[in-house]
Amino acid sequence: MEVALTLPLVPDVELIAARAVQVMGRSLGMTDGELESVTVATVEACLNAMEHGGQTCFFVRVNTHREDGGPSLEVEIEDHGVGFDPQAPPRTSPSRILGCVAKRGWGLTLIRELMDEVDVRSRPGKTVVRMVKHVGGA
Amino acid sequence: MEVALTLPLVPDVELIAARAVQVMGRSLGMTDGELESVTVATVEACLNAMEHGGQTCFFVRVNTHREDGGPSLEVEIEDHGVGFDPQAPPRTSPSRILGCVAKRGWGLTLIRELMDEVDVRSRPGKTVVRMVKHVGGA
Amino acid sequence: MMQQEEKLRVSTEQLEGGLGLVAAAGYINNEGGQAIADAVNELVASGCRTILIDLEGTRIINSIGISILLEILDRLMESGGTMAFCNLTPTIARTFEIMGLVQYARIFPDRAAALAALGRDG
Amino acid sequence: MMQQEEKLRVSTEQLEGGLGLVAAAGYINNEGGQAIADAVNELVASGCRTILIDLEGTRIINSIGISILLEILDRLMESGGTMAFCNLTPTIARTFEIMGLVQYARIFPDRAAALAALGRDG
Ligand SMILES: Nc1ncnc2c1ncn2[C@@H]1O[C@H](COP(=O)(O)OP(=O)(O)O)[C@@H](O)[C@H]1O
Ligand SMILES: Nc1ncnc2c1ncn2[C@@H]1O[C@H](COP(=O)(O)OP(=O)(O)O)[C@@H](O)[C@H]1O
Repeated sequence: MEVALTLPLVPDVELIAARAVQVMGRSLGMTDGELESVTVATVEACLNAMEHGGQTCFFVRVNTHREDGGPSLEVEIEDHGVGFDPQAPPRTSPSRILGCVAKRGWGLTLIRELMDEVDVRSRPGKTVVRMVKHVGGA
Repeated sequence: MEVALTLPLVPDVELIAARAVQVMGRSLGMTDGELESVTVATVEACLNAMEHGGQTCFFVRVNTHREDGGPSLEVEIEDHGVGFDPQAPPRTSPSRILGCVAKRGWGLTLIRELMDEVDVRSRPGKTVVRMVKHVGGA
Repeated sequence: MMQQEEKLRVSTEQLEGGLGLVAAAGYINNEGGQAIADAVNELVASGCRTILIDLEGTRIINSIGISILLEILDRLMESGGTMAFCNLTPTIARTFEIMGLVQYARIFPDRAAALAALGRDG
Repeated sequence: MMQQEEKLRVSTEQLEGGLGLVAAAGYINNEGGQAIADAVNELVASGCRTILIDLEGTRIINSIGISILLEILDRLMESGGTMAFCNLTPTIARTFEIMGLVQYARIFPDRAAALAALGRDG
Protein backbone atom coordinates (compact mmCIF):
# COMPACT_ATOMS: atom_id res chain seq x y z
CA MET A 1 0.00 0.00 0.00
CA GLU A 2 1.49 3.32 -1.05
CA VAL A 3 0.54 6.92 -0.45
CA ALA A 4 2.31 9.25 -2.88
CA LEU A 5 2.30 13.01 -2.30
CA THR A 6 3.51 15.91 -4.40
CA LEU A 7 3.71 18.90 -2.08
CA PRO A 8 4.25 22.59 -2.84
CA LEU A 9 6.20 24.95 -0.55
CA VAL A 10 3.27 26.21 1.50
CA PRO A 11 3.34 26.78 5.28
CA ASP A 12 2.45 23.64 7.26
CA VAL A 13 2.48 21.45 4.12
CA GLU A 14 4.60 18.97 6.14
CA LEU A 15 1.43 18.23 8.12
CA ILE A 16 -0.05 16.51 5.05
CA ALA A 17 2.91 14.11 5.13
CA ALA A 18 2.47 13.75 8.90
CA ARG A 19 -1.17 12.79 8.40
CA ALA A 20 -0.22 10.25 5.72
CA VAL A 21 2.28 8.66 8.11
CA GLN A 22 -0.36 8.51 10.81
CA VAL A 23 -3.05 6.91 8.64
CA MET A 24 -0.66 4.34 7.14
CA GLY A 25 1.09 3.62 10.44
CA ARG A 26 -2.20 3.08 12.18
CA SER A 27 -3.28 0.63 9.45
CA LEU A 28 -0.19 -1.41 10.44
CA GLY A 29 -1.10 -1.31 14.12
CA MET A 30 1.70 1.06 15.17
CA THR A 31 1.62 2.36 18.73
CA ASP A 32 1.16 6.07 19.44
CA GLY A 33 4.83 6.26 20.40
CA GLU A 34 5.99 4.72 17.13
CA LEU A 35 3.67 6.98 15.15
CA GLU A 36 4.97 10.05 16.94
CA SER A 37 8.58 9.14 16.18
CA VAL A 38 7.91 8.63 12.48
CA THR A 39 5.85 11.83 12.41
CA VAL A 40 8.65 13.96 13.87
CA ALA A 41 11.25 12.36 11.58
CA THR A 42 9.00 12.92 8.54
CA VAL A 43 8.37 16.54 9.47
CA GLU A 44 12.15 17.12 9.76
CA ALA A 45 12.84 15.54 6.38
CA CYS A 46 10.09 17.64 4.78
CA LEU A 47 11.50 20.83 6.33
CA ASN A 48 14.92 19.99 4.88
CA ALA A 49 13.42 19.40 1.44
CA MET A 50 11.57 22.73 1.73
CA GLU A 51 14.46 24.72 3.23
CA HIS A 52 17.42 23.30 1.32
CA GLY A 53 15.74 21.74 -1.71
CA GLY A 54 14.98 25.16 -3.14
CA GLN A 55 12.47 23.94 -5.72
CA THR A 56 8.73 24.65 -6.03
CA CYS A 57 7.67 21.21 -4.82
CA PHE A 58 8.92 17.98 -3.24
CA PHE A 59 7.70 14.39 -3.03
CA VAL A 60 6.75 12.05 -0.21
CA ARG A 61 5.98 8.34 -0.46
CA VAL A 62 4.69 6.31 2.48
CA ASN A 63 4.68 2.53 2.09
CA THR A 64 3.49 -0.23 4.36
CA HIS A 65 5.39 -3.53 4.32
CA ARG A 66 4.27 -6.77 5.89
CA GLU A 67 7.11 -9.08 4.83
CA ASP A 68 9.73 -11.15 6.61
CA GLY A 69 10.67 -9.46 9.89
CA GLY A 70 7.20 -8.15 10.75
CA PRO A 71 5.34 -5.06 9.53
CA SER A 72 7.18 -1.81 8.87
CA LEU A 73 6.50 1.68 7.59
CA GLU A 74 8.78 3.19 4.96
CA VAL A 75 8.83 6.93 4.26
CA GLU A 76 10.76 8.49 1.38
CA ILE A 77 11.20 12.25 1.00
CA GLU A 78 12.55 13.35 -2.37
CA ASP A 79 13.54 16.79 -3.60
CA HIS A 80 15.13 17.95 -6.83
CA GLY A 81 17.31 20.67 -5.31
CA VAL A 82 21.05 21.24 -5.22
CA GLY A 83 21.81 18.24 -3.02
CA PHE A 84 24.49 17.93 -0.33
CA ASP A 85 27.03 15.54 1.13
CA PRO A 86 25.15 13.37 3.64
CA GLN A 87 28.47 12.33 5.24
CA ALA A 88 29.47 15.91 6.13
CA PRO A 89 28.86 16.78 9.79
CA PRO A 90 25.94 19.20 10.25
CA ARG A 91 26.86 22.87 10.50
CA THR A 92 25.56 23.74 13.94
CA SER A 93 25.50 27.14 15.60
CA PRO A 94 26.54 26.66 19.22
CA SER A 95 24.71 28.64 21.84
CA ARG A 96 26.59 31.39 23.63
CA ILE A 97 25.49 30.40 27.12
CA LEU A 98 24.67 26.73 26.70
CA GLY A 99 28.14 26.17 25.23
CA CYS A 100 28.29 22.89 23.38
CA VAL A 101 24.54 22.71 22.79
CA ALA A 102 23.81 23.69 19.21
CA LYS A 103 20.54 25.33 18.34
CA ARG A 104 20.17 24.35 14.67
CA GLY A 105 21.35 21.52 12.49
CA TRP A 106 19.48 18.79 14.37
CA GLY A 107 17.19 17.55 11.59
CA LEU A 108 19.22 14.63 10.28
CA THR A 109 20.40 13.69 13.78
CA LEU A 110 16.78 13.50 14.98
CA ILE A 111 15.80 11.45 11.94
CA ARG A 112 18.61 8.95 12.58
CA GLU A 113 17.74 8.67 16.28
CA LEU A 114 13.98 8.29 15.83
CA MET A 115 13.91 5.83 12.91
CA ASP A 116 15.18 2.25 12.70
CA GLU A 117 16.80 2.55 9.25
CA VAL A 118 17.85 5.75 7.46
CA ASP A 119 19.45 6.01 4.07
CA VAL A 120 20.27 9.42 2.53
CA ARG A 121 21.20 9.60 -1.16
CA SER A 122 21.99 12.99 -2.59
CA ARG A 123 23.43 14.40 -5.78
CA PRO A 124 22.78 17.72 -7.53
CA GLY A 125 19.18 17.53 -8.74
CA LYS A 126 18.02 14.64 -6.56
CA THR A 127 18.03 14.01 -2.83
CA VAL A 128 16.14 11.04 -1.37
CA VAL A 129 15.86 10.43 2.37
CA ARG A 130 14.53 6.91 2.89
CA MET A 131 13.62 5.84 6.40
CA VAL A 132 11.98 2.81 7.96
CA LYS A 133 10.28 2.18 11.29
CA HIS A 134 9.50 -1.38 12.36
CA VAL A 135 6.20 -1.97 14.12
CA GLY A 136 6.76 -3.36 17.60
CA GLY A 137 10.49 -2.75 17.10
CA ALA A 138 13.14 -1.33 19.41
CA MET B 1 0.19 25.73 -6.13
CA GLU B 2 -0.86 22.11 -6.38
CA VAL B 3 -0.96 19.23 -3.92
CA ALA B 4 -1.29 15.89 -5.71
CA LEU B 5 -2.15 12.75 -3.75
CA THR B 6 -2.29 9.10 -4.74
CA LEU B 7 -4.23 7.34 -2.00
CA PRO B 8 -4.74 3.62 -1.34
CA LEU B 9 -7.96 2.17 0.11
CA VAL B 10 -6.99 2.28 3.77
CA PRO B 11 -9.33 3.30 6.62
CA ASP B 12 -9.34 7.07 7.23
CA VAL B 13 -7.23 7.75 4.12
CA GLU B 14 -9.74 10.51 3.27
CA LEU B 15 -8.25 12.43 6.21
CA ILE B 16 -5.04 12.93 4.21
CA ALA B 17 -7.11 14.72 1.56
CA ALA B 18 -8.91 16.64 4.31
CA ARG B 19 -5.56 17.81 5.69
CA ALA B 20 -4.41 18.86 2.20
CA VAL B 21 -7.58 20.93 1.78
CA GLN B 22 -7.02 22.53 5.15
CA VAL B 23 -3.37 23.48 4.53
CA MET B 24 -4.05 24.84 1.04
CA GLY B 25 -7.29 26.59 2.05
CA ARG B 26 -5.58 28.24 4.96
CA SER B 27 -2.79 29.49 2.67
CA LEU B 28 -5.55 31.30 0.73
CA GLY B 29 -7.00 32.84 3.89
CA MET B 30 -10.18 30.75 3.96
CA THR B 31 -12.39 31.05 7.03
CA ASP B 32 -12.94 28.06 9.32
CA GLY B 33 -16.47 27.77 7.94
CA GLU B 34 -15.27 27.66 4.33
CA LEU B 35 -12.57 25.13 5.22
CA GLU B 36 -15.10 22.92 6.98
CA SER B 37 -17.42 22.92 3.98
CA VAL B 38 -14.64 21.97 1.56
CA THR B 39 -13.41 19.34 4.02
CA VAL B 40 -16.79 17.63 4.30
CA ALA B 41 -17.31 17.76 0.51
CA THR B 42 -13.82 16.33 -0.08
CA VAL B 43 -14.36 13.54 2.43
CA GLU B 44 -17.64 12.60 0.66
CA ALA B 45 -15.99 12.55 -2.76
CA CYS B 46 -13.15 10.38 -1.41
CA LEU B 47 -15.63 7.95 0.16
CA ASN B 48 -17.40 7.62 -3.20
CA ALA B 49 -14.11 6.95 -4.97
CA MET B 50 -13.27 4.33 -2.33
CA GLU B 51 -16.74 2.75 -2.14
CA HIS B 52 -17.79 2.83 -5.78
CA GLY B 53 -14.45 3.21 -7.59
CA GLY B 54 -13.51 -0.34 -6.73
CA GLN B 55 -9.82 0.06 -7.58
CA THR B 56 -6.76 -0.17 -5.32
CA CYS B 57 -6.13 3.58 -5.29
CA PHE B 58 -7.59 6.95 -6.23
CA PHE B 59 -6.23 10.44 -6.83
CA VAL B 60 -6.79 13.84 -5.26
CA ARG B 61 -5.52 17.19 -6.51
CA VAL B 62 -5.90 20.41 -4.54
CA ASN B 63 -5.14 23.65 -6.35
CA THR B 64 -5.13 27.24 -5.21
CA HIS B 65 -6.15 29.92 -7.68
CA ARG B 66 -5.71 33.65 -7.25
CA GLU B 67 -7.03 34.90 -10.58
CA ASP B 68 -9.88 37.13 -11.71
CA GLY B 69 -12.78 36.82 -9.31
CA GLY B 70 -10.69 36.46 -6.12
CA PRO B 71 -8.94 33.45 -4.63
CA SER B 72 -10.49 29.99 -4.83
CA LEU B 73 -9.68 26.42 -3.90
CA GLU B 74 -10.19 23.65 -6.47
CA VAL B 75 -10.34 20.00 -5.44
CA GLU B 76 -10.41 17.13 -7.95
CA ILE B 77 -11.08 13.53 -6.94
CA GLU B 78 -10.36 10.96 -9.63
CA ASP B 79 -10.90 7.21 -9.65
CA HIS B 80 -10.47 4.62 -12.38
CA GLY B 81 -13.48 2.49 -11.45
CA VAL B 82 -16.63 1.48 -13.34
CA GLY B 83 -18.07 5.00 -13.45
CA PHE B 84 -21.74 5.99 -13.26
CA ASP B 85 -24.29 8.38 -14.70
CA PRO B 86 -23.95 11.63 -12.74
CA GLN B 87 -27.39 12.76 -13.99
CA ALA B 88 -29.22 9.76 -12.47
CA PRO B 89 -30.97 10.58 -9.21
CA PRO B 90 -29.26 8.99 -6.19
CA ARG B 91 -30.66 5.66 -5.08
CA THR B 92 -31.76 6.44 -1.56
CA SER B 93 -33.15 4.06 1.03
CA PRO B 94 -36.04 5.83 2.73
CA SER B 95 -36.41 5.39 6.46
CA ARG B 96 -39.36 3.40 7.71
CA ILE B 97 -40.36 5.88 10.41
CA LEU B 98 -38.95 9.12 9.10
CA GLY B 99 -40.76 8.58 5.82
CA CYS B 100 -39.28 10.71 3.09
CA VAL B 101 -35.95 11.13 4.81
CA ALA B 102 -33.41 8.87 3.15
CA LYS B 103 -30.53 7.52 5.12
CA ARG B 104 -27.93 6.98 2.38
CA GLY B 105 -27.20 8.47 -0.99
CA TRP B 106 -26.42 11.96 0.30
CA GLY B 107 -22.79 12.26 -0.81
CA LEU B 108 -23.24 14.06 -4.12
CA THR B 109 -26.09 16.17 -2.74
CA LEU B 110 -23.89 17.36 0.12
CA ILE B 111 -21.03 18.09 -2.28
CA ARG B 112 -23.29 20.21 -4.49
CA GLU B 113 -24.72 22.10 -1.50
CA LEU B 114 -21.39 22.78 0.23
CA MET B 115 -19.28 23.81 -2.78
CA ASP B 116 -19.67 26.78 -5.14
CA GLU B 117 -19.00 24.85 -8.38
CA VAL B 118 -19.27 21.10 -8.93
CA ASP B 119 -18.60 19.24 -12.14
CA VAL B 120 -18.84 15.42 -12.30
CA ARG B 121 -17.45 13.62 -15.37
CA SER B 122 -17.73 9.89 -15.43
CA ARG B 123 -17.22 7.07 -17.93
CA PRO B 124 -16.15 3.47 -17.41
CA GLY B 125 -12.54 3.65 -16.23
CA LYS B 126 -12.48 7.31 -15.22
CA THR B 127 -14.55 9.42 -12.87
CA VAL B 128 -13.49 12.95 -11.95
CA VAL B 129 -15.35 15.07 -9.43
CA ARG B 130 -14.09 18.65 -9.72
CA MET B 131 -15.25 21.17 -7.17
CA VAL B 132 -14.44 24.78 -6.38
CA LYS B 133 -14.92 26.94 -3.31
CA HIS B 134 -14.44 30.71 -3.55
CA VAL B 135 -12.74 32.42 -0.64
CA GLY B 136 -15.02 35.00 0.90
CA GLY B 137 -17.80 33.76 -1.39
CA ALA B 138 -21.46 33.04 -0.70
CA MET C 1 -0.61 11.47 18.86
CA MET C 2 -2.62 13.23 16.12
CA GLN C 3 -4.55 10.00 16.10
CA GLN C 4 -6.43 11.13 19.18
CA GLU C 5 -7.51 14.28 17.39
CA GLU C 6 -9.93 12.55 15.09
CA LYS C 7 -10.78 9.23 16.70
CA LEU C 8 -14.18 9.98 18.22
CA ARG C 9 -14.15 10.41 21.99
CA VAL C 10 -17.58 9.75 23.50
CA SER C 11 -18.70 10.31 27.08
CA THR C 12 -22.17 9.91 28.57
CA GLU C 13 -24.02 11.27 31.55
CA GLN C 14 -27.46 10.47 32.95
CA LEU C 15 -29.26 13.61 34.11
CA GLU C 16 -32.55 14.15 35.91
CA GLY C 17 -35.93 13.67 34.24
CA GLY C 18 -34.92 10.83 31.92
CA LEU C 19 -32.41 13.04 30.09
CA GLY C 20 -29.29 11.39 28.72
CA LEU C 21 -26.27 13.39 27.58
CA VAL C 22 -23.76 12.16 24.97
CA ALA C 23 -20.68 14.32 24.34
CA ALA C 24 -18.87 13.43 21.11
CA ALA C 25 -15.63 15.01 19.86
CA GLY C 26 -13.69 13.89 16.78
CA TYR C 27 -14.55 12.45 13.38
CA ILE C 28 -18.09 11.10 12.96
CA ASN C 29 -17.47 8.40 10.38
CA ASN C 30 -18.83 4.85 10.37
CA GLU C 31 -16.94 3.94 13.52
CA GLY C 32 -17.71 7.27 15.23
CA GLY C 33 -21.42 7.05 14.41
CA GLN C 34 -21.45 3.52 15.83
CA ALA C 35 -19.79 4.73 19.04
CA ILE C 36 -22.54 7.35 19.45
CA ALA C 37 -25.20 4.70 18.72
CA ASP C 38 -23.76 2.45 21.44
CA ALA C 39 -23.75 5.32 23.92
CA VAL C 40 -27.37 6.23 23.08
CA ASN C 41 -28.50 2.59 23.37
CA GLU C 42 -26.90 2.34 26.78
CA LEU C 43 -28.64 5.49 28.02
CA VAL C 44 -32.00 4.33 26.62
CA ALA C 45 -31.54 0.93 28.30
CA SER C 46 -31.05 2.70 31.62
CA GLY C 47 -34.29 4.62 31.20
CA CYS C 48 -33.46 7.83 29.31
CA ARG C 49 -36.16 8.99 26.89
CA THR C 50 -34.62 12.29 25.80
CA ILE C 51 -31.10 12.21 24.40
CA LEU C 52 -28.96 15.33 23.97
CA ILE C 53 -25.91 14.90 21.74
CA ASP C 54 -23.29 17.61 22.31
CA LEU C 55 -20.99 17.88 19.27
CA GLU C 56 -18.54 20.38 20.74
CA GLY C 57 -15.14 19.32 19.42
CA THR C 58 -16.61 17.59 16.34
CA ARG C 59 -15.48 19.29 13.13
CA ILE C 60 -15.49 16.49 10.55
CA ILE C 61 -18.43 14.26 9.72
CA ASN C 62 -19.36 12.09 6.79
CA SER C 63 -22.68 10.95 5.37
CA ILE C 64 -22.16 7.38 6.60
CA GLY C 65 -21.75 8.65 10.17
CA ILE C 66 -24.79 10.92 9.84
CA SER C 67 -26.87 8.07 8.38
CA ILE C 68 -26.11 6.12 11.55
CA LEU C 69 -27.38 9.07 13.60
CA LEU C 70 -30.56 8.99 11.45
CA GLU C 71 -30.99 5.32 12.31
CA ILE C 72 -30.68 5.97 16.05
CA LEU C 73 -33.14 8.85 15.73
CA ASP C 74 -35.51 6.53 13.87
CA ARG C 75 -35.38 3.87 16.61
CA LEU C 76 -35.65 6.43 19.41
CA MET C 77 -38.76 8.02 17.87
CA GLU C 78 -40.27 4.58 17.36
CA SER C 79 -40.06 3.99 21.11
CA GLY C 80 -41.50 7.44 21.89
CA GLY C 81 -38.22 9.12 22.75
CA THR C 82 -36.78 12.39 21.45
CA MET C 83 -33.33 13.54 20.37
CA ALA C 84 -31.60 16.91 20.44
CA PHE C 85 -28.21 18.25 19.35
CA CYS C 86 -26.09 21.18 20.44
CA ASN C 87 -22.80 22.88 19.51
CA LEU C 88 -22.99 22.23 15.76
CA THR C 89 -20.53 24.07 13.51
CA PRO C 90 -22.26 25.90 10.62
CA THR C 91 -21.22 23.13 8.18
CA ILE C 92 -22.55 20.37 10.42
CA ALA C 93 -25.77 22.32 10.94
CA ARG C 94 -26.06 22.69 7.15
CA THR C 95 -25.47 18.95 6.68
CA PHE C 96 -28.15 18.11 9.25
CA GLU C 97 -30.49 20.43 7.37
CA ILE C 98 -29.76 18.86 3.98
CA MET C 99 -30.08 15.32 5.32
CA GLY C 100 -33.31 16.16 7.13
CA LEU C 101 -32.21 15.54 10.71
CA VAL C 102 -33.43 18.98 11.77
CA GLN C 103 -37.02 18.01 11.01
CA TYR C 104 -37.01 15.33 13.68
CA ALA C 105 -34.42 16.48 16.21
CA ARG C 106 -34.16 19.77 18.13
CA ILE C 107 -31.03 21.83 17.58
CA PHE C 108 -29.65 24.17 20.26
CA PRO C 109 -26.69 26.56 20.04
CA ASP C 110 -25.00 25.28 23.21
CA ARG C 111 -25.40 22.89 26.11
CA ALA C 112 -26.81 25.48 28.53
CA ALA C 113 -29.60 26.42 26.10
CA ALA C 114 -30.36 22.76 25.45
CA LEU C 115 -30.50 21.79 29.12
CA ALA C 116 -32.69 24.78 29.97
CA ALA C 117 -35.20 23.95 27.22
CA LEU C 118 -35.19 20.17 27.65
CA GLY C 119 -35.38 20.41 31.45
CA ARG C 120 -38.35 22.77 31.16
CA ASP C 121 -40.22 20.49 28.78
CA GLY C 122 -39.35 17.11 30.27
CA MET D 1 -11.97 23.18 12.15
CA MET D 2 -9.02 20.76 12.10
CA GLN D 3 -7.01 23.94 11.89
CA GLN D 4 -7.43 24.45 15.61
CA GLU D 5 -5.97 21.04 16.26
CA GLU D 6 -2.44 22.00 15.31
CA LYS D 7 -2.25 25.77 15.59
CA LEU D 8 -0.52 26.19 18.94
CA ARG D 9 -2.83 27.33 21.72
CA VAL D 10 -0.89 29.03 24.51
CA SER D 11 -2.18 30.16 27.90
CA THR D 12 -0.22 31.62 30.81
CA GLU D 13 -0.70 31.88 34.54
CA GLN D 14 1.34 33.66 37.19
CA LEU D 15 1.66 31.55 40.34
CA GLU D 16 3.14 32.26 43.78
CA GLY D 17 6.89 32.50 44.37
CA GLY D 18 7.84 33.94 40.99
CA LEU D 19 6.62 30.85 39.16
CA GLY D 20 5.17 31.35 35.70
CA LEU D 21 3.14 28.66 33.95
CA VAL D 22 2.84 28.35 30.15
CA ALA D 23 0.46 25.71 28.79
CA ALA D 24 1.03 24.92 25.10
CA ALA D 25 -1.04 22.53 22.99
CA GLY D 26 -0.61 22.01 19.25
CA TYR D 27 2.26 22.03 16.78
CA ILE D 28 5.51 23.57 18.01
CA ASN D 29 6.92 24.87 14.74
CA ASN D 30 8.51 28.24 14.08
CA GLU D 31 5.27 30.09 14.79
CA GLY D 32 4.43 27.91 17.81
CA GLY D 33 7.90 28.29 19.32
CA GLN D 34 7.58 32.05 18.87
CA ALA D 35 4.21 32.05 20.63
CA ILE D 36 5.79 30.24 23.60
CA ALA D 37 8.72 32.71 23.57
CA ASP D 38 6.29 35.64 23.68
CA ALA D 39 4.42 34.06 26.60
CA VAL D 40 7.66 33.42 28.52
CA ASN D 41 8.92 36.98 27.88
CA GLU D 42 5.67 38.38 29.22
CA LEU D 43 5.89 36.29 32.40
CA VAL D 44 9.56 37.23 32.92
CA ALA D 45 8.68 40.92 32.42
CA SER D 46 6.10 40.63 35.18
CA GLY D 47 8.65 39.17 37.58
CA CYS D 48 8.66 35.38 37.08
CA ARG D 49 12.06 33.73 37.45
CA THR D 50 11.00 30.10 37.15
CA ILE D 51 9.03 29.10 34.07
CA LEU D 52 7.13 25.81 33.80
CA ILE D 53 6.06 24.85 30.27
CA ASP D 54 3.26 22.28 30.25
CA LEU D 55 3.16 20.46 26.89
CA GLU D 56 0.01 18.45 27.50
CA GLY D 57 -1.76 18.39 24.14
CA THR D 58 1.45 18.90 22.16
CA ARG D 59 2.20 15.89 19.94
CA ILE D 60 4.11 17.36 17.01
CA ILE D 61 7.24 19.44 17.23
CA ASN D 62 10.01 20.33 14.84
CA SER D 63 13.65 21.24 15.33
CA ILE D 64 13.01 24.89 14.42
CA GLY D 65 10.42 25.15 17.20
CA ILE D 66 12.72 23.40 19.68
CA SER D 67 15.63 25.66 18.71
CA ILE D 68 13.44 28.63 19.67
CA LEU D 69 12.84 26.96 23.06
CA LEU D 70 16.64 26.61 23.39
CA GLU D 71 17.00 30.34 22.73
CA ILE D 72 14.46 31.23 25.42
CA LEU D 73 16.21 28.86 27.83
CA ASP D 74 19.51 30.52 26.97
CA ARG D 75 18.20 34.02 27.71
CA LEU D 76 16.40 32.90 30.87
CA MET D 77 19.55 31.27 32.29
CA GLU D 78 21.55 34.37 31.40
CA SER D 79 19.28 36.42 33.66
CA GLY D 80 19.48 33.84 36.45
CA GLY D 81 16.10 32.21 35.83
CA THR D 82 15.26 28.52 35.42
CA MET D 83 12.98 26.57 33.10
CA ALA D 84 11.08 23.32 33.53
CA PHE D 85 8.83 21.19 31.32
CA CYS D 86 6.09 18.68 32.06
CA ASN D 87 3.78 16.32 30.15
CA LEU D 88 6.22 15.39 27.39
CA THR D 89 5.33 12.46 25.14
CA PRO D 90 8.14 9.87 24.88
CA THR D 91 9.12 11.22 21.43
CA ILE D 92 9.26 14.81 22.63
CA ALA D 93 11.27 13.71 25.70
CA ARG D 94 13.66 11.87 23.36
CA THR D 95 13.98 14.96 21.14
CA PHE D 96 14.74 17.16 24.17
CA GLU D 97 17.39 14.62 25.18
CA ILE D 98 19.01 14.54 21.72
CA MET D 99 18.97 18.33 21.40
CA GLY D 100 20.38 18.77 24.90
CA LEU D 101 17.48 20.63 26.52
CA VAL D 102 17.34 18.13 29.39
CA GLN D 103 20.80 19.22 30.56
CA TYR D 104 19.58 22.73 31.30
CA ALA D 105 15.87 22.36 32.04
CA ARG D 106 14.09 20.14 34.58
CA ILE D 107 11.61 17.62 33.21
CA PHE D 108 8.59 16.43 35.24
CA PRO D 109 6.04 13.77 34.33
CA ASP D 110 3.00 15.98 35.01
CA ARG D 111 1.97 19.38 36.30
CA ALA D 112 1.31 18.23 39.87
CA ALA D 113 4.81 16.77 40.20
CA ALA D 114 6.32 19.92 38.68
CA LEU D 115 4.42 22.32 40.93
CA ALA D 116 5.24 20.27 44.03
CA ALA D 117 8.97 20.24 43.24
CA LEU D 118 9.23 23.85 41.99
CA GLY D 119 7.11 25.19 44.85
CA ARG D 120 9.31 23.36 47.36
CA ASP D 121 12.54 24.69 45.86
CA GLY D 122 11.43 28.21 44.98
N1 LIG E 1 17.28 17.99 1.25
C1 LIG E 1 18.46 18.65 1.37
N2 LIG E 1 19.00 19.28 0.32
C2 LIG E 1 20.17 19.98 0.43
N3 LIG E 1 20.86 20.06 1.59
C3 LIG E 1 20.38 19.44 2.68
C4 LIG E 1 19.17 18.70 2.64
N4 LIG E 1 18.94 18.18 3.87
C5 LIG E 1 19.97 18.58 4.64
N5 LIG E 1 20.85 19.33 3.93
C6 LIG E 1 22.10 19.93 4.42
O1 LIG E 1 22.50 19.28 5.61
C7 LIG E 1 22.59 20.23 6.70
C8 LIG E 1 22.15 19.58 7.99
O2 LIG E 1 20.75 19.29 7.94
P1 LIG E 1 19.93 19.12 9.27
O3 LIG E 1 20.68 18.18 10.15
O4 LIG E 1 18.56 18.68 8.93
O5 LIG E 1 19.93 20.55 9.95
P2 LIG E 1 19.27 21.96 9.54
O6 LIG E 1 18.32 21.70 8.43
O7 LIG E 1 18.61 22.41 10.80
O8 LIG E 1 20.43 22.81 9.15
C9 LIG E 1 21.73 21.40 6.28
O9 LIG E 1 22.14 22.61 6.87
C10 LIG E 1 21.94 21.41 4.75
O10 LIG E 1 23.13 22.08 4.43
N1 LIG F 1 -16.92 7.61 -7.93
C1 LIG F 1 -18.00 6.89 -8.26
N2 LIG F 1 -17.90 5.79 -9.04
C2 LIG F 1 -19.00 5.08 -9.37
N3 LIG F 1 -20.24 5.37 -8.93
C3 LIG F 1 -20.40 6.44 -8.15
C4 LIG F 1 -19.31 7.25 -7.77
N4 LIG F 1 -19.78 8.26 -6.99
C5 LIG F 1 -21.09 8.06 -6.88
N5 LIG F 1 -21.50 6.97 -7.58
C6 LIG F 1 -22.89 6.47 -7.72
O1 LIG F 1 -23.80 7.48 -7.39
C7 LIG F 1 -24.62 7.07 -6.29
C8 LIG F 1 -24.92 8.24 -5.40
O2 LIG F 1 -23.74 8.66 -4.73
P1 LIG F 1 -23.86 9.49 -3.40
O3 LIG F 1 -24.83 10.60 -3.60
O4 LIG F 1 -22.49 9.93 -3.01
O5 LIG F 1 -24.47 8.49 -2.32
P2 LIG F 1 -23.89 7.14 -1.65
O6 LIG F 1 -22.43 7.04 -1.98
O7 LIG F 1 -24.15 7.33 -0.21
O8 LIG F 1 -24.70 6.03 -2.25
C9 LIG F 1 -23.86 5.96 -5.60
O9 LIG F 1 -24.69 5.07 -4.92
C10 LIG F 1 -23.15 5.30 -6.78
O10 LIG F 1 -24.00 4.40 -7.43
